[in-house]
Amino acid sequence: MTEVTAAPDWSADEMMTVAASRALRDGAVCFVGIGLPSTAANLARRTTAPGLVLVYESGTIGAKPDYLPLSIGDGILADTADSVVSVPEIFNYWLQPGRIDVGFLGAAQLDRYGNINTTVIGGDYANPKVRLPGAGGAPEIAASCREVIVVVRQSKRTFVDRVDFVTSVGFGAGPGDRERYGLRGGGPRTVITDLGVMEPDPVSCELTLTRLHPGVTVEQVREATGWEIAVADDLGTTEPPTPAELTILRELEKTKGGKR
Amino acid sequence: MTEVTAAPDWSADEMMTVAASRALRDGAVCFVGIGLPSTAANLARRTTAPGLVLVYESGTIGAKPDYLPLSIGDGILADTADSVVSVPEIFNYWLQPGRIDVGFLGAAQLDRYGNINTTVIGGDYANPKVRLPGAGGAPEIAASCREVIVVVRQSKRTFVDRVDFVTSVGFGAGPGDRERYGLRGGGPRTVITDLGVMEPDPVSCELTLTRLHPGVTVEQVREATGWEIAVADDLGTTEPPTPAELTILRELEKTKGGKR
Amino acid sequence: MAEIVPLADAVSELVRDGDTVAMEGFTHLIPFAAGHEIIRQRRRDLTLVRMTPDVIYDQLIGAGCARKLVFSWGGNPGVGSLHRFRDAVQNSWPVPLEIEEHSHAGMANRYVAGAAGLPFAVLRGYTGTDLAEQTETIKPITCPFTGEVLTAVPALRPDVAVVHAQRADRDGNVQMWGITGVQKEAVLASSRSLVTVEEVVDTLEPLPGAVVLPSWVVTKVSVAPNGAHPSYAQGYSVRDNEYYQAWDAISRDRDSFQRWLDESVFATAASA
Amino acid sequence: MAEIVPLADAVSELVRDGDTVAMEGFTHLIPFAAGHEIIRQRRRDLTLVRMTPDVIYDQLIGAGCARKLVFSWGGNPGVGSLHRFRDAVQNSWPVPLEIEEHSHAGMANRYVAGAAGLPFAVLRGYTGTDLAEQTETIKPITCPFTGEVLTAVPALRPDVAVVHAQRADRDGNVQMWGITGVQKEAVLASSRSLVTVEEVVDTLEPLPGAVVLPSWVVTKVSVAPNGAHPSYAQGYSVRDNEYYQAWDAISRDRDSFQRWLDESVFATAASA
Repeated sequence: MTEVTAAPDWSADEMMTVAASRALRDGAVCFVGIGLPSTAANLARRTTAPGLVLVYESGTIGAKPDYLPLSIGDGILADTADSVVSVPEIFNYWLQPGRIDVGFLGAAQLDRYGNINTTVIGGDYANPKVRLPGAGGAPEIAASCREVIVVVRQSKRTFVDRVDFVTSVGFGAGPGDRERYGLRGGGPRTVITDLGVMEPDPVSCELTLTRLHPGVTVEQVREATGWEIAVADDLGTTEPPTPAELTILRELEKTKGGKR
Repeated sequence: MTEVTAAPDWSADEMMTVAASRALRDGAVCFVGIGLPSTAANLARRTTAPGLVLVYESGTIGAKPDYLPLSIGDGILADTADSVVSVPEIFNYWLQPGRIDVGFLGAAQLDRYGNINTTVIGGDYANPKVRLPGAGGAPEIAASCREVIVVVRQSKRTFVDRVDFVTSVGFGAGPGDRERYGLRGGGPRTVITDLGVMEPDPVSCELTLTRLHPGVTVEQVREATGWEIAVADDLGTTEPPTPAELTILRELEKTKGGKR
Repeated sequence: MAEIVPLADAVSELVRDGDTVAMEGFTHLIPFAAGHEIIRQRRRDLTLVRMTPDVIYDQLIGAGCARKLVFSWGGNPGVGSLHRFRDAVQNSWPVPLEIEEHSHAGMANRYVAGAAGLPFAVLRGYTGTDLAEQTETIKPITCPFTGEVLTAVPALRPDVAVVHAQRADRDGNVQMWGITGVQKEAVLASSRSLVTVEEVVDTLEPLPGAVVLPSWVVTKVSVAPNGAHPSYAQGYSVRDNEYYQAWDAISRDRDSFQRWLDESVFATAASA
Repeated sequence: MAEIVPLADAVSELVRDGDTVAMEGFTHLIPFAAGHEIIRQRRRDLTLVRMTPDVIYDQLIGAGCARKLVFSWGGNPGVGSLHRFRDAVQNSWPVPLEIEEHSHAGMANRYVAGAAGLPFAVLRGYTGTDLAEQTETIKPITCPFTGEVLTAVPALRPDVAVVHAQRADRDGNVQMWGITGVQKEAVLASSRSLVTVEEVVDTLEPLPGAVVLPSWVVTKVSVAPNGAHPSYAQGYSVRDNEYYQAWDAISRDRDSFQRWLDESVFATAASA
């Protein structure tokens, strides 16, 4: 393990993206949302998982973009895909039956059971304090993928005890809820933030801090979490980004939307 | 009207096909089965209905074959179609919603209410005397097209009082049955045989002889029909095939399956 | 058979006050030119249907064309929030906006049911979410063979669908390619349809991945070159990412939005 | 990822006695070579699923491979009846054949439900027909929004799907074009799949109308040039209409069928 000195040459966001890219097994089929998930998945294709299959909800299956798309429907995705199908088909034939190994989600709010809110914050549904974009593909990604990885910056505003609105189900109110709801995917396996990594406790399903990114303390995580977060006995530390990972990631970011 | 002499220079089958072709309005969208319907529709495209849109259940929409296909899935249909869609799509998006003007069906048995049997004859379903091919696309063609044209050779074996098995619904047991079953298409509008033309009575829905082909008598039709067939007061006579129709039809038949 | 007419005429004939209008295009081929024409013709009380009411519906909502939005994701893709949409939901400005909210899978299946002439569609979706409680058009349904409980959503049957495509031929057959989203379903589900195209050509050469809408399921075709801008038309244009970013500032404030409306929509005429 | 193996090995590994097997191809791309290999390996007690059990299933049924047939149209297209199918249904020769009979629309939707991971599909179909009374897998279902009664059919979930395609690449991605029928749905609905192809190529060039099955949803690919004969593979071969006509005489009589089996199937080996 690299010893971390005072000023690492990478940012917390870069650490988060690199950690997310490493969570992707080579050859896995990955349903990718835009933003961090897409960056992480495209980084993985260039580092640890060259055989990763990228599926975007725009209907592009096996997209191999040579730059970072800015939307889930950039032309480069259709141009490089093995197959482009309609939006109904991508949800009905590809996501719903459980063919996708990994779903990659973000969150405006995330709670201790990995439930996700991207709909409304504060007030009630009819009169919200903040109206968010809504569900998109997330509820069915959360329901149907073999496993879900959540990538999100950690703060008390985001990591709440109970989400204001369940847009996408993690473990509901705890053990057994996914089965009760008839959800066939495995639910959140990993939550990766700018501070560390959380995984659901195998018994309680509560998100438990299992790894800190280099230089981050448990105290920092506690302060950025809206519930008393459990900490794993064998708490680990993430390997810092390698120079190769950083170089490729920064190159990728520069190409966003096709700029070169 | 042409006067018919002893030996016309056309066969009863040719008269039937020509009459069927004339029943197709220019610009109509026509769901075509193989055999006589396909011949009639392709004849119509070359004579009275150049703008006829041919849809085959193989998924070929707007096919413009330059010879007579031998099956509903000949390559020429895909090659010349405006669009080739999957078999589920042709049934779900194109036939089921009632977009098709005319459905063209054959029959092994046909009864006085225009119900069609292509499943089993004699015995019972589990132990039939004759096992026929079955339903194919016919039940939903009969249910959903704005109107149905049946083309079939007339005989007591085929024209029965009650079909042994209802594969495709005409008017069921009489007035109101289509509505009761929730069928949204109009049902059989015309039955065209080698002897003449039958149409459902607007009140009783019973097939009524409305036209004789040249040289055919009412008595011949009665002898070829398994029920007491009603005869229209204004019984007409079909115009015989024109030389142009015959020439084009015979040319077409020669090209069946792409032979030239 | 589809008639080829100028865009202003097509909108005037096909889109009426109070209509349910589905403008589709999933990131690609978004019918912005037609949307601006609807604003220009000052349509009111529309029920706007769209999976991703991004910038195009932010503009229509801000212009006061809509009384209701049926949708599954309302954001400015790659940028952030839709400020006009938020202002309407949170503050009823310029008019109150009723919402009917679904997931992408639900919306896609609602179009499928509409295109297929069925009253509803079945999917695995919504279970355990709070959406199922807020949206009346989400109901359980039991499989008659297995007893399993799934989710039903009702068909979408818009009065008019508006989409953009790359080309049409002179008979009004329409061809689009690249990411074709839910446009075929939207057109087939709707009573009427308007397709804007980059150009009209003599012959639609078959292309990989192309979807063809036969003329007999399209009501009107209008030529609107670059009519998907700031989104794109594969083979004709690229996405104008700067426009999406600039929209954030323009739309954040009611006055700057109003200025944009006056200058960029009302002061201009449809180009075809 | 799909493995590219000889046809005899693929059939031996993927098709087991008692399996439910769907061999699809709607007039075009019918997997005859794979069918003959299944006969050659003397599989028994198969439940054969196919919308149009034409000559290919007449051969499998006559060879005694099947105990049940799930289908919607059993004829020799353009020629007439299937004599081996008739003999099995009417006289239980060579073994009794149970049948489960649907319409095309019903079968297509059963595959769609299977591909979509749903237990059933909804359609407008069967009402008023006698099929609805004979077939247990046809049931009414009520729309939870409108109260309208429609028809439900259960998903097809075959153990193995067998289809023929024009090409695969070396990674096992499969490409087919022309009339592609219900093959995508059949492959996606099944637990395992075998695709025979005309050839393996380095790169699958995009083609108009092409359907691509990614390698990760295909189990095995086998090279079987002309493997759709007597049906055809668009771009590679044309339909052998004489074979279909000749089949009428061959299949009419048990002895001549048996001779055909011995000479044309058992005495030959899979070509790849």
